[in-house]
Amino acid sequence: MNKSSSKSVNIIEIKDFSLCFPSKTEGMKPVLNKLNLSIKRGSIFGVTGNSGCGKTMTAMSIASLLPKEASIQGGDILFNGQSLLSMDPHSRRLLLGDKIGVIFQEPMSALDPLMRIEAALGEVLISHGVKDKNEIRSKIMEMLKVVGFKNPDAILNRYPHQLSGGQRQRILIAGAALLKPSLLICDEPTSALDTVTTISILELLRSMSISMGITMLFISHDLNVVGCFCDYVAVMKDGAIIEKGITSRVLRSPQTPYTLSLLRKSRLDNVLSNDFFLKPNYSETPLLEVSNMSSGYDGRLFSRQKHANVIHDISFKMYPKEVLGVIGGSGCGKTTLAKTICGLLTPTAGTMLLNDVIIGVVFQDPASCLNPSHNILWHLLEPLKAKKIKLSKLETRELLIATMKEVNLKPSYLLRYPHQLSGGQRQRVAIAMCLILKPKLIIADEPFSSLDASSAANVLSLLSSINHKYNTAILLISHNLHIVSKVASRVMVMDSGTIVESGQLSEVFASPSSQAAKDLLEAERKLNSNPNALS
Amino acid sequence: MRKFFKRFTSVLLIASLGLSLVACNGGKDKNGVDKNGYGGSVTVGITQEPKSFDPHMVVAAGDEEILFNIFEGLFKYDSTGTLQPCLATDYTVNEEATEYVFTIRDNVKFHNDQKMTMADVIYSYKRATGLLNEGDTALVAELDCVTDVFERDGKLVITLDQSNSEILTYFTTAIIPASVEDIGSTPIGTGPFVFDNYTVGVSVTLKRNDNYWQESLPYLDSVVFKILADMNSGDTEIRNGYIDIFPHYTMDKAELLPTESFNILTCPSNMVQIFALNSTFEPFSNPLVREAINYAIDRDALIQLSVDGAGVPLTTAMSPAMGDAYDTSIDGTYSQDIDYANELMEEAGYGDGFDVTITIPSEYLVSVDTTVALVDQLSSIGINATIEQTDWSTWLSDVYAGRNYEATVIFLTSNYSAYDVMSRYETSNSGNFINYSNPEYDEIIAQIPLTTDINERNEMYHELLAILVADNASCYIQDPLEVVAVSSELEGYQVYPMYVQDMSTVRYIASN
Amino acid sequence: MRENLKFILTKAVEFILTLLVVSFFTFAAFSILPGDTASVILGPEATPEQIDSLRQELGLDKPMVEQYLNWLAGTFSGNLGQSTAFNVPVSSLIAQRLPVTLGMCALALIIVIGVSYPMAILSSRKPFHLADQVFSIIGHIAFAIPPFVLSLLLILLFSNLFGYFAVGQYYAPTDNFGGYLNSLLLPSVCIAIPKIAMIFKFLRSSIITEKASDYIKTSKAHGLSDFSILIRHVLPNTNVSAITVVSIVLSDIIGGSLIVEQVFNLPGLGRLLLMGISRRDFPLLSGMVFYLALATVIIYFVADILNNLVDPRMRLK
Amino acid sequence: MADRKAKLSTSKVNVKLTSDLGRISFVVGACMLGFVFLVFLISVFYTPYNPNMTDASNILKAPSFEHLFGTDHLGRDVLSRIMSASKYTIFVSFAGIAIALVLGMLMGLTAGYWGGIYDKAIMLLSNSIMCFPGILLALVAVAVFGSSMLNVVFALGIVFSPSFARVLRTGTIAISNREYILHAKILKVNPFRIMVVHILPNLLTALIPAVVIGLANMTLFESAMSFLGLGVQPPAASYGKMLSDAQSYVTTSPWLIVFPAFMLILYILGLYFISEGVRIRTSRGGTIE
Repeated sequence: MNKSSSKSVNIIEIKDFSLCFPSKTEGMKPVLNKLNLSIKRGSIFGVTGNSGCGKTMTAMSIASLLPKEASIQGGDILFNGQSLLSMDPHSRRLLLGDKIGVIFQEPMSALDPLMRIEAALGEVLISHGVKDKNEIRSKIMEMLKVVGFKNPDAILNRYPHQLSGGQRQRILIAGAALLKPSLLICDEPTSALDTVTTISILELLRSMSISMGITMLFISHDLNVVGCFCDYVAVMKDGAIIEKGITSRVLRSPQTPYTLSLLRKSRLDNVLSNDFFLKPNYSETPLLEVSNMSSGYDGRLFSRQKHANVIHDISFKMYPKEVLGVIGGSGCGKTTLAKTICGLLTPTAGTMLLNDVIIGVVFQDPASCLNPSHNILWHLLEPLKAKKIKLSKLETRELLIATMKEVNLKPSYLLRYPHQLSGGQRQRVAIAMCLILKPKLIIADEPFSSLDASSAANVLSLLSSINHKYNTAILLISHNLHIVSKVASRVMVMDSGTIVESGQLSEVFASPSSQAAKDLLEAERKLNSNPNALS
Repeated sequence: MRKFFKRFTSVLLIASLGLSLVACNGGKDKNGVDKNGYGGSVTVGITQEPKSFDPHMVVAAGDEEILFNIFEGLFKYDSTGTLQPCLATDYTVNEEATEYVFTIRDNVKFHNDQKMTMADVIYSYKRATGLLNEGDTALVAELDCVTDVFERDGKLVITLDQSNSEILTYFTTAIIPASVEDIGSTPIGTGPFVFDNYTVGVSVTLKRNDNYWQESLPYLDSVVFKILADMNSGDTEIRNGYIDIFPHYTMDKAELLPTESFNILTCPSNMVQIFALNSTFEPFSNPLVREAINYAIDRDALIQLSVDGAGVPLTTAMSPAMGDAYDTSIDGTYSQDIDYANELMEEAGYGDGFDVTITIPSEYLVSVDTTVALVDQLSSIGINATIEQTDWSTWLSDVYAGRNYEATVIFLTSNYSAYDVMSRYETSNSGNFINYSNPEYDEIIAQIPLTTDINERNEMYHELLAILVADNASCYIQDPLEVVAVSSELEGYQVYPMYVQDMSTVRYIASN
Repeated sequence: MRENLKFILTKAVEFILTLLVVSFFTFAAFSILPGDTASVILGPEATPEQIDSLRQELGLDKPMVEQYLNWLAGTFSGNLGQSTAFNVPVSSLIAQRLPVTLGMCALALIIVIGVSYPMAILSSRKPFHLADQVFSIIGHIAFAIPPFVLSLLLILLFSNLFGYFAVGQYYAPTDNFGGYLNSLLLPSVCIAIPKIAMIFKFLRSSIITEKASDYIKTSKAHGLSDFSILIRHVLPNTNVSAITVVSIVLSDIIGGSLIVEQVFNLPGLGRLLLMGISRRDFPLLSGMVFYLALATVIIYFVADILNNLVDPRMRLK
Repeated sequence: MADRKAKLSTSKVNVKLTSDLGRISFVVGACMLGFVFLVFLISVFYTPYNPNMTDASNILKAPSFEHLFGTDHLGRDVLSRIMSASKYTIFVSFAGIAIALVLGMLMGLTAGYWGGIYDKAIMLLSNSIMCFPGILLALVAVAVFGSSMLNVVFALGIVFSPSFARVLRTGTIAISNREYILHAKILKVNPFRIMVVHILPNLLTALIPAVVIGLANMTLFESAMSFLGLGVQPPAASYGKMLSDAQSYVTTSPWLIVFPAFMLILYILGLYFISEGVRIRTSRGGTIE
């Protein structure tokens, strides 16, 4: 490595780099196509694009962690002016950890479950020639402090499964930064984390970038995250960069229609209006009255889980036509509340008064909301069978077709199987299954979180039309404050199993009284602002 | 636990001594044999696990063939099936055959170095006849007729409740020392070999009795009866030379052994393979059906299939090996004649045949093979037979003792005595498991023990055989040949027409 | 530490419960049998009085529960009663046979681990390439050949054709250790071959899955060499840990030894069992069946505990 | 550049192998199994000789035009016996698996669905069964209750049921928290309907290879039992019994061992290949894609 090259402005230069993967149908499928990219020393460089656009492969090419069957078709990658492709594999591998650090998306599985944190981190140092035990330990302690652990001694002896997602991600960052690399590649490091944690990790990364002078290559599909974190951004499509520049410039005034469409889809603003959902009448008899309810997984004879109350002392009422939002960080008890209301869990204390209401439920995951062994027709008939509703053939037929139309699906889809449908379509089938019983209340547990923005918008407008047409009340559980703020008339904020705050949407959002609500709103605010907002 | 272990290791040590004997050779040849043919160790393959070493309690033929080398009685069989004086030097019997007087051999020592005394002899026979204590039953059931055992003028006297000329064969009953409490676990006798050890499922080891009264005998230092899983593993073992003598072998396999290393010896075994038809089972109660079956089967084919031709076809309950008691004129009464058999079936009212279950013990492969062939042959006269296999003890209790069966195939063994063979068919006999009953037969058989003249007795046996044939009592198949493979390094092995392995005369052919 | 203790305690409770169920099954199976033990012992010609007195002696006239408890107590004190077929204590019979089966067990285990691990590592280096394909097909065939056919073939090949190995000749280990090993080698190979195929298959797919996992990516990103990743991360994390392999092979070995001992004429537990079956020796059978099941329960229990000590995740489950 | 090209071509082969391996495996297995079934079908209508016909003049005859596969020690035609033995093997394996499946379903689905103490009790039961070496359990059962074909089938069925119970229980636990099952529970669908209609079809991908492997293992067990003399009753033929009979003629009459062993291995191997094919195709290889 010569001095002049190390002083070059760009730490990474990718020149006309092409990469192919063998594929069943097409022979060799290009993944990266004459990619050109350079990253300035000390900057935070974001790469974004839809899945399959090649952003991860770009990162893996730099880190030389490509799958075995990938084949490089041409071009070169320069790191500090030195060609990575012409290096021998061994020294390339040694470059990792030392000069280039990498962190990945899945904090849950990216640490060896059999290793204590000290051993896992120590390994990095040992493999790069540090032998002295005390030195290793002090370096690890130092780094753990840097990544924000107040009590590093306690962490050293833990196993990964004893840590939370955010903590693990910090450990991974610590591991990647231990040898003070000059480049840190972050591949979707926050997409598995909730908003509050995401913001804290982003803040950590930024402070490390500044204090240690680390250049970062940040891969993310989330334009909000990229927008609030990166100095520069490149938008990729089909293995090539179609637009790049300073983040604020690219996201505010995109030059290509593709970037524009990405931006549009990332926001639901265009489909949301203020009278989107009905206003409830609070003088009517409530549909659902919950008072002092506790629930959780109890130790009954026929239950697997151990006795533990997850939610405590919950009281609220739901009125007809109302859209009630429930927000809170992960693990706050939102899902347990939903399960209790729809009868999957029995309250251990308190009462729940359901005034003879048929409940429909829409769950989060479109991948598992439908039974893969049966077709859509079966799915729609099953609620009728379960409720012992006997209809003539003709009636059934008409009902089915009407319901399918209601959710904007062609009747011919009845004979399809779940795997033949897209995520949004499946979610609509799930809604159709609720709809066929004409419920008065629909519980929607994170119905959008696995959908892309446009599908989410479609589902949202569908819910809205149901709300209008049948006066159905909706209990909307979501961590997406943005959506909740647009649709709900009232919100409840949950934290560690209890409702810490509830009230009219405008009141809660304008002046949150609880710490949980404040944190949520603060994180949301930072995420939707420009890069300068972070720390 | 520790105790087991100790015992276990000691067994291993003894076994290792036995093996190391083979290895060391001071002035002896590779088999450890000196120039007069003395010394060496021989391994005999057996397929039955010994059940008891108490010579009076023993019932299994397989046990007796080992004990023959350890224990001796007043008389002992030789290889021609003739009784020879053994621990008695001679005997006299009174006119009515109710009192037997024996002169006991001098200078006989038990294996524990004690001299055999008259007291021991009397103890042994009292024990066997159940006279030791009030209320005992005879351990040897046939000696139940003994009323007293005592000494008179230095001679042994045995008295019977009624005359019995056929009792002599039971005076082979072993003489054991009166001082030994549990003869079953410490088998001490006077025979040519001394019991050394027994490892369950592995082997029984005997060693030379240096004080044997026949001074030149035995030749071998030790004999190992190696317990084999079955015929097949025996086959493998003998091929690999791990066993030297393999009795109860089968001809088809014996013929395949290399002739330069093994001699094949044969002899009629005095066993009777019977296709037993239970007379209380409905179609078999009809003599015509039984006759039809006798004509339907092809004995030569059965012999060929089951023992590879190494057998003598039987028409009746007795083997021709029995000598004068057998009537050669009944040979070949039945030869296969399907048409005639079918006619008989028609006549008996079973023209359409019937179903029958043949219950056989699964351990005896020859029986199984015979039965399989039999089933095939019976189908030609419309009898639809199915085979039901049971284990030996179930067979004994259900079929033999319980007589709850339709038909079975089994080898009947007996003492080398015509009376023993024929008394089975007496109506009240406990061994009459085919439920045969003929008053005329009962009358004659009751007369036999009372008849002292041997020729007269033989005449009566001929009559009995004729009755059995006339009644078609059951269906008899064969007397299989006893086939023994003996290493060609050995000489002096004698095949007995009964279940006996006489190792006293076996020796290595001196190679120097 | 408390987690550890709690885990061991729950496992111990499970262990004892399993043991009770197993012992109950064993006892029940041999108590509801057709055929009365006393009359089996005494043979066909026994009088009813004799049978009654023997029944009393054996405790067969007592209530079932009492009989069961007595039997259970007997199994733990090593007193399994008298074998009806051989007239010696069952425990001494088992003790005599143990070295054969244990020796075979140990040898087979060494062979299985010694062969399957290198094969799987080699195979998983390049999945679906030539070596892998060849190994997989050989594995399938090895798995499909019934053990007795395999035994017959090996006897035919090595013993009869080449004259190696002593078939049917067994030496005690204290007497001739070389001979002991020699006599057990071929049977052990017969037992080991299907197990090698099995372990190979599991191990291979497990290594391939582990290699694709995220923490391996992390380790690569940390700059570890492929070899140290294999040793430090992949192998310890495979589903089929060495402990599991050992426990599966050990518990399966008795099934294999049954047949192999019969074919090779080895005086081991398997043949003792078959003798017990053919002679309807119920004290022997119930004792052996229970001890073999007990051995399996213990093996799994120990494997569970060891796995737990090795794998911290298990403690939370 | 040259070595990159080389890498490219091997990669192509690699993927082709993965995608085709399942199909090849399945087809090969199906052919093997199909052959055994064909033999079975023919044997129902036709065998060259009566398989139980003994012939004293034709003992241990080597294969000839008269007896294509030779004759055994009782002069019976080996070809005819092999044909009729297929019947027994196929019947025992399929009937045994049916029993094991029914028992396994009863235990596994309910245990996985209800959980709790009930699950623990069922798992205790099935673990206890698994603690007995399988073949030992079957042997003892048959020894105790008599060695009729039905007893063999029931014994094997019970021995194999825990393995299915395990597969189904694990699958049920994994699936019963899926949202479509929660849906069904919310709708208060009858639990047994949920188990059979909602859950079971989704476990077929795991169950089918297990069933096919189970068939193969059951055949191994059955043949081992026959080999040890505790299976089929004479004179009926089964591969294990034929091999057991042939044991002593290994060196002199190899045809007695070769043909039944070939058929037996063909049947088992066919089943293994099919299960492997099913597994690869359902799990999509697991490595490349």
